[in-house]
Amino acid sequence: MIWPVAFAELRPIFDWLYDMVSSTGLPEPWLSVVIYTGLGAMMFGVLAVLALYLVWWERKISAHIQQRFGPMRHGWHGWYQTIMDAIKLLQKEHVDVATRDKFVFFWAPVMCFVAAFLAYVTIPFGEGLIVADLNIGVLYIMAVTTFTIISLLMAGWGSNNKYALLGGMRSAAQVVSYEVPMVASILVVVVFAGSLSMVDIVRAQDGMFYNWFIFRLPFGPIAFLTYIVAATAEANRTPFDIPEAEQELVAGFNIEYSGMKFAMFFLAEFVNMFTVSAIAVTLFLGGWNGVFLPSWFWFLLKTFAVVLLLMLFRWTYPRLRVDQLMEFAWKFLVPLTFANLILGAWMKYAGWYW
Amino acid sequence: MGLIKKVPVYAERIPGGSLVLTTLETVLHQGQAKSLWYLLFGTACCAIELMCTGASRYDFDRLGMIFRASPRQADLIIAAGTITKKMAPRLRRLYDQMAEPRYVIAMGGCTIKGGPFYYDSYAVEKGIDHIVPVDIYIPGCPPRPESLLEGCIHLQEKIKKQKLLDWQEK
Amino acid sequence: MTPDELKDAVAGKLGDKMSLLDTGRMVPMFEISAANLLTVAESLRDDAALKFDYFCNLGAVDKTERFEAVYSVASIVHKHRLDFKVILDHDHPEIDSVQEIWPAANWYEREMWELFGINIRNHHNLTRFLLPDDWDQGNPMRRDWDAPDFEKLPEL
Amino acid sequence: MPDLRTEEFVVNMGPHHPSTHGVCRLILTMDGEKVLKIVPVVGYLHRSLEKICENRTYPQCIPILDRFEYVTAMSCNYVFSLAAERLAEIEVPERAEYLRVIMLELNRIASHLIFYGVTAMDIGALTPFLYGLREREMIMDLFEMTCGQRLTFNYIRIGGVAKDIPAEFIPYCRKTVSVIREKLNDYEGLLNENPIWLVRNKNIGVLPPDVGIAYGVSGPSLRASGVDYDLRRDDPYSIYDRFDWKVATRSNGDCYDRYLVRLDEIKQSVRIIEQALDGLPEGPVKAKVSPNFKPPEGETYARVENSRGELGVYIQSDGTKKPYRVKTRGGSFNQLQVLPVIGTGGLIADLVAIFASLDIILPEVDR
Repeated sequence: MIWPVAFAELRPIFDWLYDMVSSTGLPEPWLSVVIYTGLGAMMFGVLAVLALYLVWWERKISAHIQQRFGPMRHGWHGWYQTIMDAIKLLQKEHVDVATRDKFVFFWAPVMCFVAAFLAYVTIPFGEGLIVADLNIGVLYIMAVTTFTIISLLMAGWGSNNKYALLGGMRSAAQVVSYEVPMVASILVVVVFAGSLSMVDIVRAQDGMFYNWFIFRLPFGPIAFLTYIVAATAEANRTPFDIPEAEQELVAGFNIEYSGMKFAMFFLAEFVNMFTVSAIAVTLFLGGWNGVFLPSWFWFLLKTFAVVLLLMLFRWTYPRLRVDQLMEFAWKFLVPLTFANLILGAWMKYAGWYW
Repeated sequence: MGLIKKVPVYAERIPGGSLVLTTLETVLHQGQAKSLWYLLFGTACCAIELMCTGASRYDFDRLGMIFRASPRQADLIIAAGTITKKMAPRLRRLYDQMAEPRYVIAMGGCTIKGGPFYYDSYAVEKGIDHIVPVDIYIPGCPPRPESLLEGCIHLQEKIKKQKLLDWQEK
Repeated sequence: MTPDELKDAVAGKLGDKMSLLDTGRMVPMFEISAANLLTVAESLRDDAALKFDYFCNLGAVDKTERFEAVYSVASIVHKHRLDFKVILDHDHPEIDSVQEIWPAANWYEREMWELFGINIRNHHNLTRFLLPDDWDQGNPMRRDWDAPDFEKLPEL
Repeated sequence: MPDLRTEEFVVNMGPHHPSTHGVCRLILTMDGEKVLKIVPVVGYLHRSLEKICENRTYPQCIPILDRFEYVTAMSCNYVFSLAAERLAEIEVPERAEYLRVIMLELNRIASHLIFYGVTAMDIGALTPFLYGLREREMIMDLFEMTCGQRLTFNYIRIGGVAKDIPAEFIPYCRKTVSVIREKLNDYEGLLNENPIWLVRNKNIGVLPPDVGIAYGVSGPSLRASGVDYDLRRDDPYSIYDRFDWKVATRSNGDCYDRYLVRLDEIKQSVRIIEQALDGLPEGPVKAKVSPNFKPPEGETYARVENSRGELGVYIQSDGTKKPYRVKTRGGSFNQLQVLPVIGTGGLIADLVAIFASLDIILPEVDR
């Protein structure tokens, strides 16, 4: 069997899994199916728990910013609070609105959930810890994360609720606009790394921290900041959380969703937040590169630092208005990122960098 | 109502099912009790105390309670403040929009029996318990945040004592 | 202007249409007949020395044999205030709308119409205001109003 | 795309909506995000306070009127007592006047702190809400130690106040005031220069002074438009003329100025409280008023400056122990009237900002 997956540190586990499954005498194509299903389930489990803990973390951080304690009663500092939330949401009734569009209403959260997890195929969690090192990794991530918009639009349309519709429309407009500066700021990195593969991009930043692209690119900090701003908008977080602006649209696109369907949107939001942070780390902050400690530890450390940054944004800034949001994207971010891209490309051509 | 209604039906049929049921009962009701998301619903004075309870000094979040603006995602209505005859159909509608399991706390004298507006008022609904089923009554005009927290803890205890089979009858 | 000066000024300008009531008060109170309301209100607002441009309050009182509509108006510039009342017939209460003169009066008049059943002439928008949409029990602020579930506070 | 055919649609905002501060319902006709028409529907909190007051004795009316404007219930206590005192011509003892001023100003600060938090929350910043309410809790402590209640006080009575303040009040009050003065810098630092806050509030919902006056807008919302009108100075009541303070005004009349005026008012209130604490005389706190208080026949309209504008009570007395008619007037009643005028044509997010900056609460409208 051919492994298109680069396992370095987890190799023993997979070997053991492979031995166990193959000892049942399963024929070859089925063997792969079983193995990949197991892999997917593992990934899913890890990410779901991760998202739950991000929710808990966000609640604690917001509480401490606001001089409160946040969840305290359920376990040490409420550590199993979000698990209880998940159990509750699992048993909630699923309300089907009579006027909904049945197909669209049903599949929107599923699609949102799946789209959020698809990106993890090409994110390198550590040296060799990547599911598939595609040679078009960056392109792939850009493509699958955009699925989220369709699902939000579906949710807004399918609910047959005006607030939901407004929320869906807003999110479509927002994500489409911010996709442009986001890609433009990523392209600078791609130009310098000379590859679309995530692993190659990380390899290009080998060594100490001054080799990270944020410091090495001619206008690295600008590219990083524009990426972070665009990523905040992509993940629908304050100050760009207009699709679910609580004070205007009550709950936005997910207003009609209850129980597990709502939980899917909720978890997908946090998974998306982790995704954009992971991409930021991979592209700008050197990915798994670091000293002494294992590579996955460095990766997670950096990613959580970026997540923390996004959370601090959320709990300090007010929300922008929808037209100001568009103006900011098209009149400020797009020219800036494209100028940055052109400058970067020219410098690469001229060789003015280290 | 999804899982919670179907589980006992199937679990009772298999041998040893009631044992599974008891464990499940504990887990499911712990989940319900420990994550009561309340609807952002306030009409009058009690709403200010509700806000204070959510704020730093009293902090609802300690109990795992956060607010949701959409009734679909909420588990609990804290009816904070006077419910007038004009508002009563809206309260009922919000209650109907919520997904089960759902609970109601009547906060303050007005929601219990009309409070100071019982006599001489032509517009106040005399108690909300003939509009929606109420689980916990919290007296006071308005009740202090501590008593609201106490009421919520009582509601949690009440939820934990429920039986899965109770849901079948509803 | 002090209350006394204000009394003189108003009586001097509009003395034929307004009659002074209740002299011991901090704020002068006048009485106007319903027919004169609009002209008096207009001159109260537009007169440079009076300039009552700010509408404070309008409330009706049911005196069982008649209605009183009590207006309070103030002047932002001269910082004085004036009250006046209009006496209305109890059987067919009707009054002109002053919302063209003071737009703020709009909702006060709607409220008066709904709770007291006083008809407002030339009002743009006399629709249900405070009471439920399906209210069919009359005008609850009238003194003789009663309903089956209306309980009075027992006398101690 | 001029020939693109679009359709208007109607959105029902409220009565249960996070940003309508209670139970206001706005029927919005919208073209996409743009608000074309606003029709406020009120009455969801109409509790017939005026009818209830007709069947209560004068002292019994005060706790009922507490619920009229519960965010600043002290003003409601005060304005009813003021009207009754004017009817019966009662002299209020000196110490009671000072205590009243302290309580009124503390309550004004508490109300403006709620405004600060709620407005920020409506714009989307969730943290200022918690900060505003944190300092408000200290004021609530003060009220609790004087009258035992946090929200509905029944403290200011006809002829004075219910009882004297406890001994620990004055040091704690001084501490509270200095904490608030200090924390105001934090508040301003968090929002005043915040670029998002500026673009969301500057030049949004401009209320021209003539429109404001015509619609009877009062209080900070009117002063933000440059109209220098404050009843504490211009229709004098109590002892405000003894203190050194000034009326806070701004000139643009947009949401940002309405926000700034309220922050300025907190500073002025702090000054008044400090001076009142310094000058607090000894003596009785209540004039002799019989429980069967019967004012002579007559009528009066008393008004005070509340945190939301002019708060007025009209009492007509027929010489018995029950008022014949009580009519209340709150500032929000007029500010909600002006909302369709200044809110139309903006986006729905602007409408939320305008609604928040006018500081409308519904019990004042519905009563």
